[in-house]
Amino acid sequence: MKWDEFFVTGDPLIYGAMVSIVLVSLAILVGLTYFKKWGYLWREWLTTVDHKKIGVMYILAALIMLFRGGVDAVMMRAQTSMPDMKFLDGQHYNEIFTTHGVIMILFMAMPFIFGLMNVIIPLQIGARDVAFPRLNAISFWLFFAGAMLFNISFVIGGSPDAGWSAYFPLAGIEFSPHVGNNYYSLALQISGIGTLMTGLNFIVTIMKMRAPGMTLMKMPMFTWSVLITSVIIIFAFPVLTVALLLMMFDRQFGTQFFTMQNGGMDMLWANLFWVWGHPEVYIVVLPAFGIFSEIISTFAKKNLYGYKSMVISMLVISGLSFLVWAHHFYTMGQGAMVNGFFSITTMAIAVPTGVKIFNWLFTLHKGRIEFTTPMLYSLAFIPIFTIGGVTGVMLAMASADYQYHNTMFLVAHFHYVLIPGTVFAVIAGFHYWFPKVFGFRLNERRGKTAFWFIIISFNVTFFPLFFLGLQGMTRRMYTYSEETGFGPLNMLSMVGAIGLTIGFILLVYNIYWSTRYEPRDTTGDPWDGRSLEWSMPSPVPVYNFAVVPEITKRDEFWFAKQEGKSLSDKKIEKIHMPSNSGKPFILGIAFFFLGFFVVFSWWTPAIVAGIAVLLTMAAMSFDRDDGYYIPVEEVVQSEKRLRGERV
Amino acid sequence: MKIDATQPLEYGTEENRNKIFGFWLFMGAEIALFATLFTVYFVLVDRFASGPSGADLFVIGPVLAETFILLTSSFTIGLAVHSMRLGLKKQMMIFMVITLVLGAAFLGIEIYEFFHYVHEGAAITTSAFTSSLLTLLGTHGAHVTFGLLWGTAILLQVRKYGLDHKTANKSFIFSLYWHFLDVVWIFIFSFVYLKGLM
Amino acid sequence: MKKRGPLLALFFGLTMLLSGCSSLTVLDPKGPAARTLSDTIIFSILMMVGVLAVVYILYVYMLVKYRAKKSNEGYVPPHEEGSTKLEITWTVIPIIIVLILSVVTVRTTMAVENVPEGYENQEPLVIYASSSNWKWHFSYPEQGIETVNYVNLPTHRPVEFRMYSFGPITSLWIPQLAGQKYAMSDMVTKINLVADVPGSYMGKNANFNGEGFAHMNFEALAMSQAEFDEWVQDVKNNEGELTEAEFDKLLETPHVGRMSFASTHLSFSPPPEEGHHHSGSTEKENGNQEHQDNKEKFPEPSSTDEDEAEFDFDPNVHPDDPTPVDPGDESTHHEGH
Amino acid sequence: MLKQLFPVKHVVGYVASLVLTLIALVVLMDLPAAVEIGILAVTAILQASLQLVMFMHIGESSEKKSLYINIAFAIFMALVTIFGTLFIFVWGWYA
Repeated sequence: MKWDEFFVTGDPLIYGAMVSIVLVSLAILVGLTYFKKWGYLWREWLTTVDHKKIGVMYILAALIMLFRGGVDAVMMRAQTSMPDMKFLDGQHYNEIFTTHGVIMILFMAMPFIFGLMNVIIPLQIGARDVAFPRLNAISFWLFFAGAMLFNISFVIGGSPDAGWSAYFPLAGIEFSPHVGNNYYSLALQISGIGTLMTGLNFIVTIMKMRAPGMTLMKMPMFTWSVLITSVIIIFAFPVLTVALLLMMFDRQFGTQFFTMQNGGMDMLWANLFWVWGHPEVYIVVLPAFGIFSEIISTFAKKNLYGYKSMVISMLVISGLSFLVWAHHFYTMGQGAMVNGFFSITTMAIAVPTGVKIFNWLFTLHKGRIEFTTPMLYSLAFIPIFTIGGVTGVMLAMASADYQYHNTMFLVAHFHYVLIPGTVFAVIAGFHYWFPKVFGFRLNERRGKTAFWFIIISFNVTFFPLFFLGLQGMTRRMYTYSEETGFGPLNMLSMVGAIGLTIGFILLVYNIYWSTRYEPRDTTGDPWDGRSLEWSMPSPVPVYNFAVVPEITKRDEFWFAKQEGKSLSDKKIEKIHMPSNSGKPFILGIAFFFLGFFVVFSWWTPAIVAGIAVLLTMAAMSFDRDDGYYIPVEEVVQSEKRLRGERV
Repeated sequence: MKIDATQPLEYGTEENRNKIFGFWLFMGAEIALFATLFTVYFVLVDRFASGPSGADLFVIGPVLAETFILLTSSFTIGLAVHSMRLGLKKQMMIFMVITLVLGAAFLGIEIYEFFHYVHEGAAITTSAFTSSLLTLLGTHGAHVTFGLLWGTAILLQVRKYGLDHKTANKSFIFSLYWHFLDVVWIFIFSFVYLKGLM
Repeated sequence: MKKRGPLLALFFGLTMLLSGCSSLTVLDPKGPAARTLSDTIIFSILMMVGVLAVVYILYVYMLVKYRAKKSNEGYVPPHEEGSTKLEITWTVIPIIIVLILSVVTVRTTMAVENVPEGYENQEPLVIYASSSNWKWHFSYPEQGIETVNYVNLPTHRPVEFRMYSFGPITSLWIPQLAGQKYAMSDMVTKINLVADVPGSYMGKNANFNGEGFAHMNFEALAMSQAEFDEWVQDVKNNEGELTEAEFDKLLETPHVGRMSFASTHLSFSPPPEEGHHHSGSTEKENGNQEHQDNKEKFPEPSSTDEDEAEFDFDPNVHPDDPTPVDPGDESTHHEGH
Repeated sequence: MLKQLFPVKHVVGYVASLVLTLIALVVLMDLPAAVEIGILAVTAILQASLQLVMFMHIGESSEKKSLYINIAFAIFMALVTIFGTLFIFVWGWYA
């Protein structure tokens, strides 16, 4: 392979990106050396097994990916803002809508949710950490390795360009001969393994590490949603693993799964992809439901309405999510019976979802609603998500889908589901739990400004797409002529996209501003919360709970506050903690190189990297580190210091 | 690290119980993984293009041998865990070694079989059918291979540290894994080979 | 919440647009199949606007009435577990809505899959629509002509498109006449439609298939039977025959303008087996090499032997298979070996 | 010692698994396809449950309820994927 094939050349935008990547990396390296932070970085972050720090790293990575995916999105909107626009060429446009989709779903939405899960779940259930802290670090570093592998594709070798669903035969070696789709199969594979491990870890954590007395039906709703999500993860992700494996075989070893000859079957890829892909939608949406439940009930000052039916509806959704995948290809030509069946199962999901919407509305009923920033996002979610939901029902009707399929109507629908359903949720959760992690709130006034920008711009960006779809504009078109009449609405959408960009910049600016100027929170409970995480000082000490509280009912902390009793007045004992370990990080690096070499089919280095992976795993197996104990005096000391005048 | 003496060693600590529980969940994921491979196989089984079909390819002899070897190894790993619970380190190690040797024998026959298939004109690139067949078998074989490496690592640890709550826990989890591979093989035996020969 | 106003306005605006807005192509049907779909869509929108209205009214009510304000300071919201009665209500009503929509879906899906009502007795005009890279080939076996990137249809006659692809999956879509369907390399899919208003309609590939995707449009021109016959005659008289070499070259070219030929490519490059995913399929790349072997089985279609031209496209029937494969009968192949 | 090392339960399980394997071999004779598939399904499921219960001791854990649910969900998922896909591509097809 020649060097000019190795690096992507010929596009000024990409040269700009390359220069900025090099500059930023240099700045980071120089900065770390200058401020002598290498040791700190290694000890406190790269080797950490603390769920809170891992959560923070997930969220940080997700924010960076949000901007990467966001830049893709703005470029797409810019290219289609006017007829016959010459900003990007077809190939470049194809690459960015592919990476936009993959990054936003797999490297933004999921890690953001995993970040919040990591930080909050052990705190909500009264646990010292997750069940397997080191596995948790492995999960993170595998996700990170996958994300980095995927992201270097646009400067080294070229990005995938066959859509985030990578339909064969287009994504096959014949029609996509360059390495882009190898990046797709390997980056997703590596981060997918990490995701699977996260799912396992959280099921065990939630099933086995709850505080005494906290039965399943006394768990906070976010914990419930994460439990159910994790169940979906462990049964859905293996399907992706297999699909990606077959994809890699087809592209790199000449197998005939999805090829056009020798019996290969292109739609089988689509089938496998969506067997995973539809549950995946619920993997990113269900935790969001959990987050909204927490926030709405906190700021309505009421317990969650219909707790039981909320849980049941999530269980029903998790089961149904495995029964609907064929609605992604109604137009394949299968029988009306197949389409009818999948239409009905798909529409059936609207029922439990509707139950949840009404339960949220009735949580507000007779409440005393405070419009804080996290609450604003949660309240904005209800009407906007309902539009996404009802258009989802419309799309679920197989016959009508013949007219919506692959059009901007579909694009509008899933943005109306995923942005309020996931993005608003993670932003709301981010604002809501930020003080728990960092000890101060994000500024409310600036947060609300960003909120209004985001909410209004979101609708301006995506509502026109419903009409564009009905006008016959298909998705993934990099250009269109003036006669089509698609111009004005696309322009409007571009205006919205600019507004969204400003909104997100304001959001990040608010983080910076609040870090510098926002007063510190000394109570540990700035929102007058209901669940256990608010019973601890902020930031939470490394061992979480000095004494694990006893639980007798839902919202135990809320009632304890009202009765004026403390949840932590038992005797403090020494606390067992897991030791930090550099091996997960090393494993991540080994996987990164393994993936990278396989992408380019450089087999000798790939085998070396593969052996490195196995050796790191063996080293972990032989590791007999049992962790360490924090002595009682140290716990007492730090509790006194953290709780300040409260104790 | 609280050790609960009323339980077998491998269940002795909370961490151990979590690990066993977690591994069961992992096997749930593995069921989904193999189910997907079976799906692919069932969909593509008749798409053998100009290559051989299952009926042309399969020979019952080696397959039966593989089946009996794997069933026996599943039996011996069970006995290993049984000895472990009795605290018989040496016997446990012997059973484990037998298991690994049987595993290696299974793998040997499978590799021989693959050569035979390629010889018959059924390489992995021949047709959708051969791709799906060899990927399904290969994934199972890769699991067995990984099991051999893993089992050896555990055996070394048992020899070095004796049977404590850590090594016992690992050995027990390994036994679950090995039984699981046997279960998968039973389905391959029934729905790939026997169905193909029907 | 200030934004619900504009949103509602947009939605009511939408419902008003439905009655007679011509810029929304999908809702401006020119044939019975598209009309069925348009009616289905409008019905579902009305139903969904009803659902939205209920949610929005409740939402506004809750936000206005129960917001924290000076006057209700010190008010402690009650503890409410939920209400079985209410929860059953908002489970049962959605179930009923879903049931209604399910019935509509199944019926309309059946309707648009089949020949439109009232046209069942007419002999359908068969048009093979195949895609290659970024163009569409339309072959008229009955007439023995072929076009590229445009398709002419007679009005008031059922048309049966049979689609397949010489490459990645594409999707044939003429929104004003019928819904879309995929064209794939290893099988033939069908769209049944009728145009009952003469006119020029946008047709396109709706499924992303690579770099030139955005340009993969064609014109569907519906005209009276007389005009159609005249056009066919015109093509036959004035255009050259499509040779195999020329066709192969055409397949290689990424984009071309409109073209017409006085013969079809079906004779030397027949479509993949009709029906679906046949066992032991042996398609070669682009279907070319293998299809050549079948040449003898495919008589050159001509306008005189219509019936033969229509029913003979089943090239990959196994020599040892006594009956042509019924696609619905595929399961036998799974158990029969 | 032998008795101690080879508990009855394990030996019975092993013999049963061998017998089930031999029973499955009857499908090599000429029986109706449906019967053969039935035999394969029954013997395979019996064998799997045998391993699960007799060798893997699924019932001994304090979490057995969760484990049963887990396995049940996995089987549900497996059946849905397999039969759903066959339904889409084979049984439910018309062109």
